[in-house]
Order: sequence, then structure tokens, then C-alpha cells
Amino acid sequence: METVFNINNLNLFYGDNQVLKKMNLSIPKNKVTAFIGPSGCGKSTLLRCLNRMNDLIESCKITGDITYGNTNISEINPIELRTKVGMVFQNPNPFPMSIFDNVAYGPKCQGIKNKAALNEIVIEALKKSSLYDEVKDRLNANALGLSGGQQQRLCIARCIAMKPEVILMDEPTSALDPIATLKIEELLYNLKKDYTIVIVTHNMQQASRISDYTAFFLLGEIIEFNKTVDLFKNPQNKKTEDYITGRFG
Amino acid sequence: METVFNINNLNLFYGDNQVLKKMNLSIPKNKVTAFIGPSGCGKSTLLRCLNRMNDLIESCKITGDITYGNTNISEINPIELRTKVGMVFQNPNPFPMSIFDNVAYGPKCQGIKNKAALNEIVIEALKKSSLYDEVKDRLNANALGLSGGQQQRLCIARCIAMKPEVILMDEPTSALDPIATLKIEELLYNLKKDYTIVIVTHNMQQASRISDYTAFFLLGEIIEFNKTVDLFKNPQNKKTEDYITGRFG
Amino acid sequence: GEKEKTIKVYTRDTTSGTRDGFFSTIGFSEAVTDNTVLADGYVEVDSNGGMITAVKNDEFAIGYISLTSLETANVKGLSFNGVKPTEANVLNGTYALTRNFNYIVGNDFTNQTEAEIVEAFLAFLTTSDAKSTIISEGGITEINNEDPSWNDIKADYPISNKDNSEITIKFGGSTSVEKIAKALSAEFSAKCGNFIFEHNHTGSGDAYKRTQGSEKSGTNALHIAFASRDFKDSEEATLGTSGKICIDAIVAIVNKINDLDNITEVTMKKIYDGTITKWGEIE
Amino acid sequence: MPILLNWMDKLHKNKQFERKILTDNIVKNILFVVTILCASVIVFIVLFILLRGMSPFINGYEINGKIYTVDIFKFIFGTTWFKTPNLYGVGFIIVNTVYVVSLTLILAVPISVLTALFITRIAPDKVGKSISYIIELLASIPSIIYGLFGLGVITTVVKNLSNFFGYQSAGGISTLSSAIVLAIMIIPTITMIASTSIKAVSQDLINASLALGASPTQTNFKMVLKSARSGIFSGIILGVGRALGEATAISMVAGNSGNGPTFNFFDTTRTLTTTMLLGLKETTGLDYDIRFSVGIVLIVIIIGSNILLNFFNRKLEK
Amino acid sequence: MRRIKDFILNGITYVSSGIGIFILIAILVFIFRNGFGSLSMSLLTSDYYQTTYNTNIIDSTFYKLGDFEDPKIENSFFSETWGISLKNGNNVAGEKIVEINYVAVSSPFKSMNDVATGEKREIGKGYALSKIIMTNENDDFIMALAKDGAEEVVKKLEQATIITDMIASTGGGGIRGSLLTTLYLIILTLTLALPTGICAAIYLHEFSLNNRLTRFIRIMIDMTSGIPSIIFGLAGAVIFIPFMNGVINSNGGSIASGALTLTLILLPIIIKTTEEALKVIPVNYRSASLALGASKTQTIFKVVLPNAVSGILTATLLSIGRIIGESAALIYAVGTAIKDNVAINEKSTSLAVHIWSLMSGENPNFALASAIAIIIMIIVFILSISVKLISQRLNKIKVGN
Ligand SMILES: Nc1ncnc2c1ncn2[C@@H]1O[C@H](COP(=O)(O)OP(=O)(O)OP(=O)(O)O)[C@@H](O)[C@H]1O
Ligand SMILES: Nc1ncnc2c1ncn2[C@@H]1O[C@H](COP(=O)(O)OP(=O)(O)OP(=O)(O)O)[C@@H](O)[C@H]1O
Ligand SMILES: [Mg+2]
Ligand SMILES: [Mg+2]
Repeated sequence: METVFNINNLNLFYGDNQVLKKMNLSIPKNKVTAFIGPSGCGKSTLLRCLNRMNDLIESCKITGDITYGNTNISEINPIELRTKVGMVFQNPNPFPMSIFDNVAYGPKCQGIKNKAALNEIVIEALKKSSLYDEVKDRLNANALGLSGGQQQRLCIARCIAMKPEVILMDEPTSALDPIATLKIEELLYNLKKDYTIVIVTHNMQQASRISDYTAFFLLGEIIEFNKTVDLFKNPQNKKTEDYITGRFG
Repeated sequence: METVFNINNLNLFYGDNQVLKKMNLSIPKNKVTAFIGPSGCGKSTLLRCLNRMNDLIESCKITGDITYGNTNISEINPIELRTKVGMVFQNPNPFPMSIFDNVAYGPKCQGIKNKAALNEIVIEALKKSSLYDEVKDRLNANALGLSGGQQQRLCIARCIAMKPEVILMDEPTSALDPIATLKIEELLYNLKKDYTIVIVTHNMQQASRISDYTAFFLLGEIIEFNKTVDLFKNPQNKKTEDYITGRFG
Repeated sequence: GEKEKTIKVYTRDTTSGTRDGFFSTIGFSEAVTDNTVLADGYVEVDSNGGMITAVKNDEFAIGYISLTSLETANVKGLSFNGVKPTEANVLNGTYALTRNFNYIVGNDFTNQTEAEIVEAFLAFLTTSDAKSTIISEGGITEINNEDPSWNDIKADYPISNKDNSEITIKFGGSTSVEKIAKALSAEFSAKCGNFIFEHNHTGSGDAYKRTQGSEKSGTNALHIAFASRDFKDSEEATLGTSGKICIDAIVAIVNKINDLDNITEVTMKKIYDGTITKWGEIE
Repeated sequence: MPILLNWMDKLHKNKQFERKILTDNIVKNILFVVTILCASVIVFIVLFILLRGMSPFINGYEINGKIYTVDIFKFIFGTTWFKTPNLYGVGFIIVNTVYVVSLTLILAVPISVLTALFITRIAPDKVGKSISYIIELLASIPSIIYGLFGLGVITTVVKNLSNFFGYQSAGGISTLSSAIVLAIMIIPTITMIASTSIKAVSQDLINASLALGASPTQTNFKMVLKSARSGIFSGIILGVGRALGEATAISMVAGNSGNGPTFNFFDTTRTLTTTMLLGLKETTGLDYDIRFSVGIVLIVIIIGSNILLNFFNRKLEK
Repeated sequence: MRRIKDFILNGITYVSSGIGIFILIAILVFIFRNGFGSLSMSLLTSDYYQTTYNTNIIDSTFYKLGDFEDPKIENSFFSETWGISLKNGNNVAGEKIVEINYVAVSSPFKSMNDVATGEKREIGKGYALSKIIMTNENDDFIMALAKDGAEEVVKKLEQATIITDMIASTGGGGIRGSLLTTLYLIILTLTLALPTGICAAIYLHEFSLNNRLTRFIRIMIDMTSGIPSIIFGLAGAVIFIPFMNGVINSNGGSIASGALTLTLILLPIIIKTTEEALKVIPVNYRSASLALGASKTQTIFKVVLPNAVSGILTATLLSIGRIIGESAALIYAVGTAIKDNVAINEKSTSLAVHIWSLMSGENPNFALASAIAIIIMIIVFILSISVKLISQRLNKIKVGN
């Protein structure tokens, strides 16, 4: 199995509070990996480690290492890393600009100024995130006018426009209604041939529906990591079983 | 059975939203009556009707009537009614004053100024609410320095100091830890010989432990009202049974 | 009634030339720079305007202002030793409560043109043109028949026929003389090649200091300055560089409703030093 | 060839990201320097005022041919502002200032607190909003206009008041006029902060009070005000600062009494700020520099009162 | 008993809030009653000092005197010899003047010699005459002064045949210079204070770590806002006046030194208001931008600042209000000399200091001071309404997110 990220013995502290404990995990390439676990167990935190968004939190201290490809991510320029490893957040958060500008934001920040090139990138990204047909007539309208589901797809498009290799998603559908959720899930299904996707979700059904691999977190530790089908059918660990059958959490 | 409150055909609306529907209920005297039911079914609303706290909500419209003793409560001055019908809230909310001043607050508002009289009232109330021994050395300390459970007992003391006939309690223990909860339950047990108590609770165990009568609410209606033992042992209504066995809610 | 009322004594600040003139004339020189010798409850105001406002608002006030402002001030001016405060009486010497407005000019100029303009200005001050302007701005002086007009003497000052619009002449000194000084400089500029005039009036104390004294070569230096009092011994000017431009009368004022009309020098001093405190005590 | 291109591309990209990090660092450092500059403003101000203000006590000044310095002891405890050539005293001015500001508070605090209570808890929503808007407008009026108003209206009122008591004031220029003008000026400050903190009193507490049979008015006066007291006190602290530092308006109605202290409402007074502002005729020399000495006293009093009041406020919170 | 007590307590809150309203109304009534009469467009556009012309008309062969027809204007005095009609009036500053209100078509006043330029100048309707020196046929000296009144002036004019020296002036009492100064102060101060303040706010909110240094910086800035403006004025006088004297060759206080002083006063306000605006911007905009590979600088300039515009605008408006209203600091750091020809390196007064100057000058002028007060109030009220509207918008954004 080819992997993108290799996490080795990772410990993470917020101040004195250890949030991730001796974590080991490899994220397989071009697959969807789901992180599940009860609230506060460190799923989002680990996700944020992968594109070094945790660098921005002052109190955050990390030991152990994460490699991306063959390079330790601490040696990669964080800005560069983030162009390769995109991220989609729980609440749709388009910028208060036009739809076009939202998608073009990343490429523009990379210094692409050519109108035609930008146009092409934007349209391709919108198509890939199955939003193009819905917005093609109003690319210059304010993105805040879109529905929640559309906004979230726009955020995915914005991310895709950067041509990343990995997309990290932190509960991308938890703020959406079931129909919008379905659309996003479909979209993920289409995206996974081109991208490695890591997704945090609270919804076990969703994890089992869309992911290839699942990691179960508890109190800062990875209790079990396995192919999704296996993990849900034959959990190896008692705690995993308790969690997925709804006995706690 | 002697009753304190008789509720007749009560309908209550918040704006256009009917929250209580054709309610009929009699609250027995010197007993503990518990209101149970899923969230949003109108328990707190009914409770607030009993001491006319709903008067303060502008959008609230009431039809039907409630009698207290033999008088319709709409004919009783709300301020007077509230001295007879005390209330304890979900979150302990002592005033930011000394312990003494908290308990003396009600009597002072009634115009009692005599120091000695106030002193006596405060000490008696604190004793009745089994708080006296814990705070007797620091009656002038700020009440906010007490623990959560102590604060809630202080609120009960504050209420008792008014010498009410009825005490309404809206989930008085839901913000407290188990030990503090236990103390409050004990206290309620001691109080019920002197006072009529109406308590809203989410905790079925608690309801069955402490109450004499229980009313089960669902979507603004009282589905079942009965002696607590009977209601928990032989629920007459399918919905009651579903609820108390944990099948929904 | 009214006689019982305390006299409220108002005075200008200790740097004021008006105050200097007033106290010097009523024989109370100690009070020129010292508030502590004044009657209890005195009030210090720091401008002519402040004095007028104060006396207008206080029925039992006494104060003093320049005669120039009396007409528009809406307060009552008192006769001094029985003499009415009029220009005529000042000129004929019967009204004694006066002070001089003086000028002083710099005594060494590096720039020849500036020196010549200043020289011409001094000559201009003696003309009927300048005197009439001084009078029209409230200064008190007399125009004699032998006074030349500028047209008569301007031939002696060839600088006045040149174009001086590049030259800046700085005026300053007393604020009381500011109005007169501005009128004079504006008029003379027109008559003397349109030199640029700048006014920076900061007080009589700076008149000597900035022309011939300690600041004469600093950024604050002035070409021509005015003082609303006579120069002190410590301010000795080079011969021919200073002199009097006119007289200013100081007039004691009271509120409009006050029925007092006249005051004597002696009473005035007694009021200001606190010997007399009630309006009823004034004969 | 493609490999080379790819490599070149990488190199180019890497440089671009390094440059971004560099820019971030440069921007951060520039902003940091600017921030430090902003923060050091106070240091410069205090330093310069100190240097200039200490000079009268240290350096000699030539007045009429003799050299003088000012006696710092007489300066601090003096009861006469000025006697030629070199006696300056602010002792009584400090007392006057504190007295005027206390009087101001006595006038302003009840009005402000009650207005805040009215705006937030008693008035119907719309009325409350309009009044709080009026209060905001009052806060935005420049002090010179308050001075004009004080000179034109308040002194007259005070004069009549003093006549009524059979006392003769100097046309209303007085301690009381100063206090009234200052009170008018700080009422908006205190009211706005007090109403914010009254708004912050939780509905829980209010319900609890009502459920104890307190009337709404009793709730407001016995409980809400008490719960908001620390916020109200912060407003008062701000008001004290403003009153102590206000110069233009008060100097138009305070008078300029040369000695004191004065405790009579209807007598003229002199505060630290009016001393600094009035009679500014000289632009050099002792009479000018002494204003900086008064400035030092003012700074000390403002900072001192702030520390003291904050200390009380912390006690109050407990 | 309780009812009565409640009623009284409630009553005093009504009274208290009534006081606020009463004060505002009283102030408005006061300044409008005193100042409304002096308010006019020409007040805003004309100079404070009159423009003075020094003219004469010496060569009597070039004009004809006498027998002009009296237009019979009320309250005026007509000189048949010179063909002009004069009346007593007041200038905008409230001082008494003698004003020309009619000049006959062929009056000599149509073409006087201007002493300064040597050219012809018409001294026409609206000019104020302050002094006229004349001679009659016998070469006797005649002097007419404005303070004698129009009637007297006309009487003397009638005797004269030659005007050797006449001072006439026009305009005056206006506040154009002070208006301009205020504008200069606003522009200069804002160009200094806004970027500085915004930079500091950005540093504090976006970059600073929560450590001792930052807390110290915040305390210092808070303390700065507690220093009264008169102290800033003093400091400006000892720091900026000498500094500017050196840099731009000013002589004593100047608009530049005033602007620098105001900058210091405004910094804490701008920093605080801008930071409030930055706080409102949702954190997730920043995370989203960073996650897209934008650098922090790009994030700030492309996402954060554009969203803080209304907050920065509020800061700007508040600052403008403060600049317009400031007096104590400017009295020290600039001076109180009213100016018409405004220059950055010279003294002049802002509107507020203009009032101060008028009230403490030789002739206190309540009417003009109140008129300026009205103008200031109008500006200040407009500003405060704008701030209100903007902050409402800001609140909407907050709610929207
Ligand atoms: N910025 C932070 N500073 C300090 N502690 C934090 C911070 N962010 C998260 N934590 C703590 O770290 C722990 C893990 O948080 P994290 O957000 O990773 O949990 P999670 O598994 O994503 O939970 P959820 O499902 O609720 O999103 C929690 O206890 C949380 O309180
Ligand atoms: N002030 C109010 N205005 C409008 N609607 C209200 C108000 N208070 C409560 N409601 C609505 O009335 C309904 C009943 O609320 P109530 O608080 O009585 O429920 P409850 O049974 O006490 O629920 P819980 O167990 O969550 O406390 C709910 O739908 C609630 O949204
Ligand atoms: Mg999370
Ligand atoms: Mg409830």
C-alpha cells in the first residue's frame, strides 16, 4: 500500500494538556481515510497537524514526526505544504467575495495573474466539484448568496483549484442538511481517484459509506485502524465495538 | 386529596406557537410532584405559569385558568403570588452579594428592616436548607465563593426565607455533580412535610426517587398523571411506557 | 441692599501691560507683578475680553480695560478723579489713567534692504497718514499741522519706490498694540513696495527681548516690536530705535446697573488693596 | 528534459515560498516596530514633561537680572499660586482640583447611573434607544462648546442661585459652575459604560429576584445595580480621569483664584488644568516652564487616582 | 408603601434621563439663539481679516465733483460731492463699520488710485471705510474716521476736494482660514495616525503572542488614552515645535506640530477601534486563507483588511470628530493666532481653537463663537450618525456569521 503521510510516535500538547498520545498512522494514497471517535478525542487536532495549521496555535507543542512523501513536514515550508495539502472546514466559509474570486484566491496568492489561466483553473475546479452548472451564470455574484451545501462545494472547489495532492476535511457535512450532505458524499466519491482524502466525521454511516480506511480515536490515542469494511464488521478492539454499536459517545 | 393548584383547560401560546394544549392538572398539597417529558414539551413553561413568571414574556398569551387555593391566579397580585410560590432555577443563581444578604433579600423586599428579625429568618432558612453548618462562619462572604451545590442550596434557602407555601424547581440538580445532587434530594425529602414542591426533572431515577406524583408531558400535553409508583410501574399509556423505558427522548 | 454688597475686584494677569499701566498710575506699583497684595477674593482674568465678559456678568464688579474697547463693551466706564474718560481729556492731559504704546526696532540688520525699510517705517510713524491710522484703530494721538504726510517725505526714502515684495518684515510684541500694528504694517506695505509683513504678538515682554535683547538673533527675532508699557531700565534700547506711538487710556469699568460714575485715585487704590470692601463705603 | 523542467519548477516554487515567509517576517517586524513606537508614546510624553517640569526646581532662571530657582517644597504645599519673582505653589490647586472633581462626581454619578438604569431596564425599548443615542451625541460634543455653554448659561444660573442664598459670587464664575460643566461632560461617559454593565446583568438573576417577590423596581435598585456595580465603578473611574484632565471648558468658568484652597461653592477656583491653560503669555522662561511642573502634578494625580480607584474596584468585585 | 417607594424611585430615573435630554436641548437652543444670526455662506467662505486697500485720488483734473443725485436710501447718508452713500453697520465679527451702500455711476470712487499696485481700483458697494484723509481747496487737512459714524464721515467728505489717503476694506470675520486649517489638520493627522494605528492594531491582533511584552504594550497604549489632551499639548510644544522648526523651518507652533500632537492623541483610539473591527472578523476566514497556501501577509491584506473596512471607517470618523473638537492640545502645540493664509508650517486655528481665540481675545464675540459652534455641532452630529449607521452594519456582519 502506497502511503502519503506517515505519522510516527506523535505527541501533541496544548500547554500542559496532552491531546495526542504516541500516535502511529499511515495515510494511504488515493484513498478516503475517515477519522472517527467521540468528541474531544483529538481527530481535528491530528488533521490540523497534517498541513501544519497547528503551527498557528501558540500553546501547541509537538514531538515525534510526520513525513509527507519522504520529507519530514517540519522541513517543508508550511505555505508550500498547504498548497499541496488542502483543507475543508466544518462550517462552509467562503470569503465574502464573488464566487470567481473565491476559487481564484489560492492561485492568485501563488502569483498567477494571467486572466485566461485563472479562468481556466476556476472553471475546471468548479466542474470537478460539481458546482459549475449551478453557478456558471453568476460567477461574479457574492459567494455568501449561495446555499450552505453550495458554499461547502465552493470551498472544495477553492481547495481543488490549488491542485493539491491531499484534501483534509473536518466534518464537512455536519452543518448541512441531508440532501446537501448526499451531494458532497457523491462528490467525494468522484474525487477519490485523483486525490488522497482524509475526513473527520461524527456520522458512522457516513464513514462506512464513503471511506476506504477508518481510524478510531479515543482520548488522544488511535485504538484501531483498518479497512473500513473490516473495522465496522469485525472490530478487533472492545472499545471500537462499543463505540460503533452506539454504546457510548 | 387536598390540592394547591388547579389547572383548567390551559392553553399557552408564544406568539403563534401553541406550547401548552388544553392542560388539566391538580397539584396535591404537601407532596412532591414531578414533571417529566422530553425536551421542549412545555414543562418549564407550565411551571412558570404557576407563579406568573410568564407574565414577563411579552409574546406569551394564556387562555383557561389556574386557581391557587380558591382564587384565580390572574386575580392575585403577581408580586404577592411569588412570595407564596417560590422558585428555584436550573442554574444556581445567587446574587453577587454576601450569603446573608442573599437570604435576607426577599424579606427585605417585603419591608422587613429589623436586624434581629432578619437574622432569625436567615438562620432558620439556612438551617432548613441544611446549609447553615457549612456557612455559619462566613455569612458575610460573597455567595459566589460557594460551590455549585452550596449555591443551589443557598437559592433554596433564599426561597424558604420567604416562607412560601409552594416551591417550584426547574431541574434544580441538572447543573450539579452527583454528590451535590444527592444532598439536594435529601433536602427535598426533608422539606416536603412543610411545603408543596413541584419539580421538573430530566432524570427519571430522580423523579422516581423523590416524587409522590408524576406528570408526563409530551408536545404540550399531559399524557399521564399519577402516583409516581404507579406511573413508573404500570404506565397506562403506551407513550409513557416508551419514554420511561428509554425508547425515545 | 446694594450698598451692603462686596466689591468684586477683577484684575488682569501679571504679564499684562494694561495691568502695569493701571496699577502704576493709581499709585499701587506693588501690585503690578504681585497678586498677593490684592484685596481678598480678587479674580484674575487673562485678557481684555475676559475682563469685559466678567464685569458684564457681575453686578458688583470693578475692573479696568483699554478705552478702545469701552464703546462696544456694554459696561460702564468710570470718570477718574472727576474727569471723563474721553479722547479729548486724554489729549489735554486731564485724564490721568493712561499708558503709552511704544515701539522698538532692531539695532543691527545684516540685510541692507530690511534696514532701510525699518528706517522708512520709523519716518512713516511721524506722518499724518500713520497717526490717522493709529487714531482710527483706537490709539490716542494728535495730528499737528506740521506733521508731514507720507507723500511729502517719501522722496527721502528711495526704498519705497523699489519692489520689496521679496522682503519679509516681522512685527511682534504686545497683544494690546496688535490691532494698531497690523493696520500700520498693512498700510505701510502698500506704500513701501509691498513688503511681506508677519505678525507674531506674544506680549510686551518680548518686544525688547526679540529686537535687541537675548532673542534678537534667534528664530523668534523681530524687526519691529511694540510694547503697551514703557520700557524698563533693564530694556535699554539703542538711541533712536525706540519711542512712543500713541497713548492708550485705561478706564475703570463697572457693571451697567452700578450707579457709581466717578472714582478717585485714592479710592481706587483702597479698593484694590482691600481697605474698602463694600460698595457702600465709597463716598 | 521533463525531469529538468520539473526540477526547475520546483526550485522556482521553493524560492517563491521562501520569499513569502521572508515577507511575512519583514511585515511582522515592521508592524512590531510601529507598535513599539505607539506604545512608547507615553514614555516620551512623560519623559519630556518631566525634564521640562523639573527644570524650574533645578536650573536657574534670569529674572530682572537675577538668577532664581523655584522651591519645590513651597511649590507642592503652597497656598499661593504666584508671587514674583519665583514663588509658585500648587498645593491649594491640588486640593481645589480634588474638591471640584468630587463635587462633579456627586452631581454626575447619580444622574448617570439612574439614566443608565432607565435606558436599559425601565424605558420602553424605543425610548431607551433614543435616549442612549442622545447621550452618545452629548459625548461627542467638543469641550469648547461645553465651555461656551457654561459661560453663557450655567454661570448665570449659578449666579442667581448664589444670590438666592444671599452670597455674592463673581458673576457665577465658581467652583459650582466648574463642577456642573464637568458633570455635564462626564455624564455621557459614565452613563454609557454603566448601561453596558447593567445590560450585562444576567436575566437569570433578574428572574430569581422577581421570583422572590421583589417588584421590578426593587429588582432594579436592590439587585441589578449591585450586580453591575463593578462596571459602574469602571465608568466612574473613566469619568474621574476625564474630569481631572478637562481644560478648555472648565477654564472658561472656573475663575483664576490666586490662593486658596477654596471650599465655598460660589467662590472662584483654580484647578491644575486651568492653571496650565490660562495666562499663557510667556513662551519661554520660568513662567512657561512652571506649567510643565503643574503638568507633572496632573499626571501624578491622574495616574494615582486611577490606581487607587482601580484598587477599590477590585475590592468591590470581591 | 412599597408602591409609593417604587413610584418615587422610578420617577427619579425618569427625571435623571430627562436631564440628559434637557442639556442637549439647552445647548442647542443656546448656540442657535446666539449664533444663528451670524450664520451664512459668506461666513464659511470669507477671510477673517478684511482685505484692505490703500487708495487715493489726488489729481483733481481727472474727475468731476459735486451734484450727484441722492438715491435716498433709508438710514444712509449721501455725499453729493463724491456721489457715494454711506451707512453705519456691523461687520461679520460684530464690530461697527461705515459701509458704502451706493456709488454713483460717474463717482470718483469708481476709479481710485491703488497705492500698492499703482493701478485703478473701484471702491464700491459693500466696502467699509476706516479712514479718509482729505484736503479742501485751501489745502487744509481733513480727517474722517469710521468710528465717528457715517453721518460725520459724509459731512467731512462734503468739504473735501482731494482724497490723499483712504483705507477701505472688504469682507472679514469669516472662518475660511480656520475651516481650511481644520481640514489640513484632519488630512495631515489621519495620514500619519491611521496607517500607524492600523499597523499597530494588526500587529496586536494578528501577530502578537500572548506574552508579557504584549501585555505591557497594551498597558502602555491604554495608559496613553488616559492622558489628558492638555498634557499632549504640552508635550507637543516641547517635542514637536522645536522638531518642526528644524525640519520645515517653521517659526514656533505650526499646523504640522499640531498634527503630530493630534496623531499621538488619536493613536490609542484608532488602535482600539480597529482591533474591535478585527475581532469581529470570523477566525475561519483566516484559517481558510492560510489553508489555501496564502501567506500571513496575503491573508491580512486580501481577506482581513477588506473586511475591517467599516471598522476602520468608524475609527476614521471618530478621529475626525476628535480632531474637530480638540482645543486644549492645539492651544499649546499650534497657538491661537487666527489666520487666513493657511500654511502647514505656520500657526493658525482650527474651528474649536477659533472659538477659544474669539472668547479670550480683545473683543469676545459670543455671536460668532456660537455660529462656529453650530457648524462644529452639525459636523459632529453627522459624524456620529455615520458611526452609528456603520456600527449597525458591522453588527449585521457579526450576526450574519
Ligand atoms: N486551540 C486549542 N487550545 C487548547 N486546547 C485545545 C485547542 N483545540 C482543541 N483543544 C483541546 O484538545 C482536545 C482535542 O480537541 P479536538 O478538537 O482535536 O477534538 P475532536 O476530536 O476534533 O472533537 P470534536 O469531535 O468535538 O470536533 C480537546 O480536549 C480540546 O479541548
Ligand atoms: N420565551 C419564549 N418565547 C418563545 N418560545 C419559547 C419561549 N420559551 C420557551 N419557548 C418554546 O416553548 C416550548 C416549550 O419550552 P419549555 O422551556 O417549556 O420546554 P421544556 O419542557 O422545559 O424543555 P427542557 O426540558 O428542554 O427545558 C419550546 O418549543 C420552546 O422553544
Ligand atoms: Mg473536531
Ligand atoms: Mg425546561
